[in-house]
Amino acid sequence: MLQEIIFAGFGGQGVLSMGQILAYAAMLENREVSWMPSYGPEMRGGTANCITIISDEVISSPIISKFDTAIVLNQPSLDKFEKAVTPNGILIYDTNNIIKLPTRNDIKIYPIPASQEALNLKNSRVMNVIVLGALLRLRNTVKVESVMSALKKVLPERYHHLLPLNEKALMRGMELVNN
Amino acid sequence: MLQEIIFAGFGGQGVLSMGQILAYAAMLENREVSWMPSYGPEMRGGTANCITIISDEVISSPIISKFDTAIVLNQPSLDKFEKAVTPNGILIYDTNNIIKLPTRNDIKIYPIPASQEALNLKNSRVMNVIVLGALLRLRNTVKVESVMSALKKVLPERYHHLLPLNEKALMRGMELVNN
Amino acid sequence: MVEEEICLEKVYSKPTTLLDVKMHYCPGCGHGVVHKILMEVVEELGIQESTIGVAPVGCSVFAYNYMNIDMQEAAHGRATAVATGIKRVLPDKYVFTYQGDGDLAAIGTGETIHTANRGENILTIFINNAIYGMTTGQMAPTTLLNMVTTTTPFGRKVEANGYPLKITDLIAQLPGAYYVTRQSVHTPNNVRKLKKAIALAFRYQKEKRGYCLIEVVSNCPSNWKMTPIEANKWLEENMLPYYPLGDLKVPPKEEEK
Amino acid sequence: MVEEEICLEKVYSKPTTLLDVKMHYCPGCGHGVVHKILMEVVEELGIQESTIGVAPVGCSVFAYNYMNIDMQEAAHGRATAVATGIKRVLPDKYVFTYQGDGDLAAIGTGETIHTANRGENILTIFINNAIYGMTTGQMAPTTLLNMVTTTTPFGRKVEANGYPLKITDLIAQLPGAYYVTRQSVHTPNNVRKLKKAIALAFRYQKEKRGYCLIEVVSNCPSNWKMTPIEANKWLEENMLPYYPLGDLKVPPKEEEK
Amino acid sequence: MGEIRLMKGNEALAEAAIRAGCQAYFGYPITPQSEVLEYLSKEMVERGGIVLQAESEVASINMIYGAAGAGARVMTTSSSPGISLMQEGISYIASAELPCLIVNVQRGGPGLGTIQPSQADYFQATKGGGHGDYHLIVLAPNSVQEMADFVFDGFDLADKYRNPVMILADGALGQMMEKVEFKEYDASKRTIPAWATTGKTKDRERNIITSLFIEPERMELQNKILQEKYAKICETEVRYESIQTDDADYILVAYGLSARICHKAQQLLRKNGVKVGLLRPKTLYPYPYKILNELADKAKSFLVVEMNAGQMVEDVRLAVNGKKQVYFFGKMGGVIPTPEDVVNEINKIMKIS
Amino acid sequence: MGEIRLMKGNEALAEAAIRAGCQAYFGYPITPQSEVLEYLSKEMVERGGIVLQAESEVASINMIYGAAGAGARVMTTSSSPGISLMQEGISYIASAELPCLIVNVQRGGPGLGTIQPSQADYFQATKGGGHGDYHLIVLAPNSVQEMADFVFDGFDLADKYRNPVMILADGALGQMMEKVEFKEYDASKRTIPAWATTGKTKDRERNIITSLFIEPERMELQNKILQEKYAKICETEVRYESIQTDDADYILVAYGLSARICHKAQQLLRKNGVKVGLLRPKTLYPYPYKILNELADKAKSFLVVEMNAGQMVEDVRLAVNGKKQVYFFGKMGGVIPTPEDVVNEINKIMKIS
Amino acid sequence: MIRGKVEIDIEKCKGCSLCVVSCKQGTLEMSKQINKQGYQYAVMVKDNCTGCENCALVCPDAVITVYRATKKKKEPIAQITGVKEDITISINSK
Amino acid sequence: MIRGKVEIDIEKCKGCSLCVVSCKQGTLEMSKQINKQGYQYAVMVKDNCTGCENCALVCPDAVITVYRATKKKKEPIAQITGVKEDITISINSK
Ligand SMILES: Cc1ncc(C[n+]2csc(CCOP(=O)(O)OP(=O)(O)O)c2C)c(N)n1
Ligand SMILES: Cc1ncc(C[n+]2csc(CCOP(=O)(O)OP(=O)(O)O)c2C)c(N)n1
Ligand code: SF4
Ligand code: SF4
Ligand code: SF4
Ligand code: SF4
Ligand code: SF4
Ligand code: SF4
Ligand SMILES: [Mg+2]
Ligand SMILES: [Mg+2]
Repeated sequence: MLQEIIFAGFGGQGVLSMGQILAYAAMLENREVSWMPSYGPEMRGGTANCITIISDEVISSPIISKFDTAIVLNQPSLDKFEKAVTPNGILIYDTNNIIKLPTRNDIKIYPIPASQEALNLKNSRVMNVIVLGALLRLRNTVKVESVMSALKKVLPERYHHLLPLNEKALMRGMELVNN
Repeated sequence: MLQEIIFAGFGGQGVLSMGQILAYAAMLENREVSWMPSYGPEMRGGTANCITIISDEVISSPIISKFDTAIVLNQPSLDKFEKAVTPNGILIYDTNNIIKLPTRNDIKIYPIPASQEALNLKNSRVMNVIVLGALLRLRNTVKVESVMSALKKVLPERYHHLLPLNEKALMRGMELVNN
Repeated sequence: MVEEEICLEKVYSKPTTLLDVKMHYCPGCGHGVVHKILMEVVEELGIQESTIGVAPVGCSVFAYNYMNIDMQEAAHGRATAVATGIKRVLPDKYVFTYQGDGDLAAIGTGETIHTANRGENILTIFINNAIYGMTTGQMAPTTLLNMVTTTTPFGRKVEANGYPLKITDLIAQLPGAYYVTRQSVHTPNNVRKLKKAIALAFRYQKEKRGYCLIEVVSNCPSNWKMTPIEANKWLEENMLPYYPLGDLKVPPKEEEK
Repeated sequence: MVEEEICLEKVYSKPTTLLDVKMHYCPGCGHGVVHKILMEVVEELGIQESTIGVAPVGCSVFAYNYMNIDMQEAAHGRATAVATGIKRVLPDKYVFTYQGDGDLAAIGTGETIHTANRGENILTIFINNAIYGMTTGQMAPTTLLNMVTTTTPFGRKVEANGYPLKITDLIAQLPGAYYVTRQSVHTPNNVRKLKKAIALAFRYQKEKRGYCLIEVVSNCPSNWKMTPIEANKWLEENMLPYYPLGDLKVPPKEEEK
Repeated sequence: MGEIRLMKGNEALAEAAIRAGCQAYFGYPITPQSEVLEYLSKEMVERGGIVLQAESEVASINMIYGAAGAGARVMTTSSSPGISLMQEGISYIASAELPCLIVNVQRGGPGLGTIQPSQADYFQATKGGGHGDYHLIVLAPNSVQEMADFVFDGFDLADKYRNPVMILADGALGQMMEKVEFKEYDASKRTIPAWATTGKTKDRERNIITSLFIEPERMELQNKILQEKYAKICETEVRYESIQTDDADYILVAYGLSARICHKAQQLLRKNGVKVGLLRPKTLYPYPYKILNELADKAKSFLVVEMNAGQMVEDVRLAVNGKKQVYFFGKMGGVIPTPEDVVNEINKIMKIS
Repeated sequence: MGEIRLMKGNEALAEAAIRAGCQAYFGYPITPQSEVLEYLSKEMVERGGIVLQAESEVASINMIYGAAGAGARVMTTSSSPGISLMQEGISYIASAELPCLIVNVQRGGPGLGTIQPSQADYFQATKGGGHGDYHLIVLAPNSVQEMADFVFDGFDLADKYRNPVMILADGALGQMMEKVEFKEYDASKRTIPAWATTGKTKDRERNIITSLFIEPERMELQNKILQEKYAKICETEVRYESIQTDDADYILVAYGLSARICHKAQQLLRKNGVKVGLLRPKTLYPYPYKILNELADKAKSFLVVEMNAGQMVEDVRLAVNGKKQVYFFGKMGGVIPTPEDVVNEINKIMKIS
Repeated sequence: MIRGKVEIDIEKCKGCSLCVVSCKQGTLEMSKQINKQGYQYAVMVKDNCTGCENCALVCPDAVITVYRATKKKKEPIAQITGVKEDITISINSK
Repeated sequence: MIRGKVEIDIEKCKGCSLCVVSCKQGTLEMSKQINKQGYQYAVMVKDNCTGCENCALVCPDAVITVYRATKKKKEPIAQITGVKEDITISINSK
């Protein structure tokens, strides 16, 4: 099993931690994992991204330019990474503020109203977790329990009261691509 | 023809310029020449030396550790360079303030009272030129005229009135080893 | 026969010396304001053809993407050495450096002091945001006491890191420095004052008066982890008491014409 | 039963902390005097076992051949960085640097300023002889105006080389600097004063007060091309007016016990 | 062994330094390694270590000189331009024989370049970027795990040989997160070296740390001492990983991140029946010349893969010494070659030979 | 050609720089090259040039960057430790492609070392002491005459390729006096390069001097541009002197002062009927690999002589590529080998082979 | 009567709000919309702008252009007086 | 009466003369002789030395040792008073 996933969006949307939690969860499942953030000044002005690779074998390069899965949370990231998805790969995007829709038809595209759903859950910060839920459902990357354990590990103690909310968000994300 | 000469003494005794004038004179005679001063902080505290090499062929290293001729103007230099003279080489030294005399008998040794003679000439600064004269006589290194031309070139215009005195000193040096 | 008519006249717009491209600075960052003002002065003095800028690494390393003048990018801390090289061979051009606090007051301290001491005829614009912006938020020499940065997670402490360095005050002591002033861009009026200061410094450069240094107390919303509005407020309340605005060295009266 | 007897008591001799070897300094060079006085203080305070010296390149780079204490030789200009490294890991030892003007005020300017600004608990002895002695006579940052050196054959000129740099005055401005004074060794009384200053600085170091700097206005007969006596006279007449002797920064009264 | 953690390479390296008993760290921020200073500013300070953000890389390396000379276990880290600034200091440290750990998390050059990963400082690290004849022991990790492991090894080697050790990593290794497990290490067993300047007690002569030997003969002697030490290091400390080289027709040679890419390429090629081996130097100095020379007897040819214009390839050629062809494939300026690139190259080579 | 003069190498170099139209010099004193700065402080200033004693070598090299970027013909000089401090700046200059002349009058290292002559900065000069993939054009004079001649060549090559050029000399060449004759050179023919930052006039886009290429693809492109240039330099600019190599059984390879010593040894050996050739590279980068490789077809073996622990010998081995044995003889730390030493080595080699 | 107005290049606006707080008139506000860069942008919400330039001066992205109303005397472009002879005057106004 | 004297390590003296000019008494002069290093060295030419240390303080080569006359009361090393019984007291003086 090998999954090569890019997460991209504005800084502050939680793209880096999304990738990191996924990597952590996969590690808990004894997989080989690597997580590679974009770094340096190009972060500035808003866009951030990270690559999470999960594999049963040793991972070669943590920096790759084609992905089987792209998760994009804003227009510039959609513009940039739609073309980086390998044929038959999948593209998940948050529908909020997306004007120019993706056009490829050799990949599977999942628009999900994650921002909207996050507002429904009364916490806009769980938007990324909702998207993560969608990913889990679509790719079976890791088990939900692993993600929850990862969250427990990664979140500082003082945020542990948010764990139930995060679980809800994860579930909501899974439902969104169920239909 | 190859002559490898070391000049050594206290700073201020004119050892560097002695070697330089000789090199210049040899250059005027179309020889290959090299002149290499000791340099750096070990100059400090008094001793200075330079190596002049004169040859009909291309000169390899300007820094050598054995010399066919050593010209030493003080005790520390005598102590240091007596042993650096090649067998059958010559050692010329100024007798002033020399307490520990040279001992080797496989080389020719010429003590000359140059400091004393300089006083006689009423200019202690020509001491080095007197020694140079001795060298010329003993080794036929270059012609006296060449040395005089060299002096003319090297000495700044304002010192040219000293040229006759220098010539006298040169002659005196030659006489000193005549007997 | 004389009537009155109302007509909207353009009174302020982006200077033509600033290229019409998006700048990479974070929202609300003082770098953008200073860029603009500097280029306004260059435009108004009509010296675009004879001005050469030097921007070392720091957030403003890309200044050459925005300022429509000849520019050199310099190694970290070496802007004034580079500028010295330029100015010495082109003494009739206007040369300025545009440096951050890390650049000018940490790694570049030696170059800064010696350039000022030589009285090089250049202008330095010194953006003091009390942080390493480019490298995302480490302590700068100008970081205030108790200020939290990524390398002072418990706040800057005197015992470990010493005092915030008022390098501009040191420079003002040097006889080679001719005009030294501290400005800011957090309010419109301060922006106006900065503009005057820059114009003055270029005039002095023309008159070959020596080294001019304009410190701009600025912000770094991203690494201070504040909104731009909060950042400017914090600047006013915390930076300005330690780095008070105003002239530190002005020319003796008789030299002024 | 009580009689009087005259007896010759040894009142002054080379300190045991100074090794009994010939020093390589030129005749009359101030370096020798300062070495001796420094080692006298170390002997008298009984701190030979806990003193570590740092001498960078310069004529005094061979200080470790003379001072009978643990020493590190430092790269040109980096003495205070090296001393910082030592002091941070051995905070209870006495650490001093012994630096020339080229070292401290040219290539080492950044290290000097930042060490002082951090208030490192070390002592710097700064030998200002207005020249690069070791490399045989080039201009130093402290070379006086119009002074002829091998690199200023027409005399130092402001236009080309700027002003003689009073770095000690700059250091005195920094809050991290605790005790800053300018001394000399050209007369016996000045030697006595220097000795007191050094003893004081070591006391402050023990009390962890911060950075102490003692500038010693000194000579370089060889490169000034003077006899030692002429050199000391020239020093008095030319150096001291520009670098006046005395304390530049003393502790606030209440801290003194 | 303890808990498995998910960490950035820079952080794993920093954590390992603390566990290895690093007493003092001096450094200056630069992407992509600032996390080391940042991590230590919190963690090491809390655990009683000394961390100082210096005013420059030049100051850092000279603080290292002082602290190492005073007997402490010390480290500095930087990235390419910063390491260039340290070259004088490194030469001094090597000459004065001070043990310490210097980490270069390389980025793309030359000049200010880019902050993306690179391996273009190989020559600087292995042949001596500073002046004079000296060598660092150079370790090349290829994973976050090795970013941690090599810190322990590095400190020990530094002490063993009184020699500076460099860890030559790259931006990707520094920034990426992977699993890491810290080995048990008893840092308390290290003692202060007898030569350190800790204050001249009555029972010993004064200690002097210097790299100045003004008489050429003494300097020559110092150089001979150094060269003998280097010879011993070359004899004793060569480390490499050899993967399926026994039956290999083609040998890939790569270190660090490139080696991971080559490993992947090797797997792809092996699937297609191409017999490819991988020789991964873990020490770049001393270099595994001997094994490469031996491999040259059996293999058909070599392909060296680097993230630069061709640097280590010279050492491979020196090792192979004309026995077989040595090919090179590289990407420059922060660009990372892909396993597919490498497969293509091998395919090309197969066509030629 | 003019008058023959007796000059120190450092002074001849300085005089040549003035005659070559050097407009600005920035430097810092260090033995054994301070005479350059001292000579220029008088002579060049009197003849209207710009001479500035910088506050450090780091400042010098960055002033060079600025002045070269502004289109001037510029030079700096230093010796080993000072050159180490310039490594960051040199990498920047190479990356930004600024023509300039950098002179290293080497002394014995590593560290503060000694001030006596040495050749131990060969790797630093030729492989890149700074970070990233770059090359200087490296010229190696072996006489005071060449100390002068190579200045003219150096400036011209720098302009031709928009590349920094290094003259790699040593303390002996700098300090010794020999005959020198300055060639006629029309310095006025040089024009200010179009890319220089001299002020953006209306008729052109703004000029930018930079070594920053933040996107790896752009940085890769910059590296490709550089590598293509280097390839061209290697093709076009290799210079060497070949003495009696045609019939030689043994080839001595040496540059600079060592080459003079080898020349003397060659004469001694030839007198004894030993057929010895001498190959003296005048350019160390680009290196004369090709001729050495060709010589390896005929000669029995090679002896490389250097004033270091063995650096250029690697390039000779790369050139010879295993065809023949390559031996090394060196002296370190400021000690100079003698012709007799070299004769002995050849005698030893003759016994083995 | 309009005394001034501003034009904002909303696509280049980074939504920092500094213009809003610098305007003493309260002329500006941040839009609810975001631009292509993802930022809310500044807009004129009142027409009481005095053309004081404050907002433009502090705008880091130099996206504000300011216009100020000037009262110009509307004068004839030329006045011809004292025509004594029979001449032809042609006036070209641009 | 001698008030002080100096001892000079003439082989290490570098002949700088600084001691000579620092001595207010005129006690010192430079010899005509030179030492092995080649320097004329300082010598005491009068016995009016006060032991003021001036010369030694300024000597860069630390070759001067200074002695000063001290008037010591010549006292018996011990005084025994009030001996009442027949005891033996042994005094060891070093
Ligand atoms: C030699 C070197 N060291 C470190 C760096 C990394 N670096 C780049 S910019 C910078 C400091 C930025 O801070 P500042 O100068 O204050 O500018 P700002 O970004 O805050 O405007 C540093 C440390 C570098 N590029 N080169
Ligand atoms: C990096 C470097 N640059 C230059 C030198 C050469 N150098 C040695 S000492 C010195 C300056 C000496 O002057 P100063 O510090 O004033 O000491 P002094 O000899 O006058 O006591 C210089 C430039 C060096 N050793 N290292
Ligand atoms: S990081 Fe700070 S200084 Fe840099 S652009 Fe952003 S706000 Fe401005
Ligand atoms: S050169 Fe000058 S500073 Fe150095 S020892 Fe001689 S007199 Fe003293
Ligand atoms: S110009 Fe003045 S009044 Fe008009 S919007 Fe801007 S700040 Fe407000
Ligand atoms: S100041 Fe400029 S960038 Fe900021 S919100 Fe206003 S218009 Fe936008
Ligand atoms: S101790 Fe005083 S009186 Fe005696 S010789 Fe020295 S200076 Fe003169
Ligand atoms: S001061 Fe010392 S060195 Fe100088 S002359 Fe007197 S005794 Fe000799
Ligand atoms: Mg800053
Ligand atoms: Mg000095």
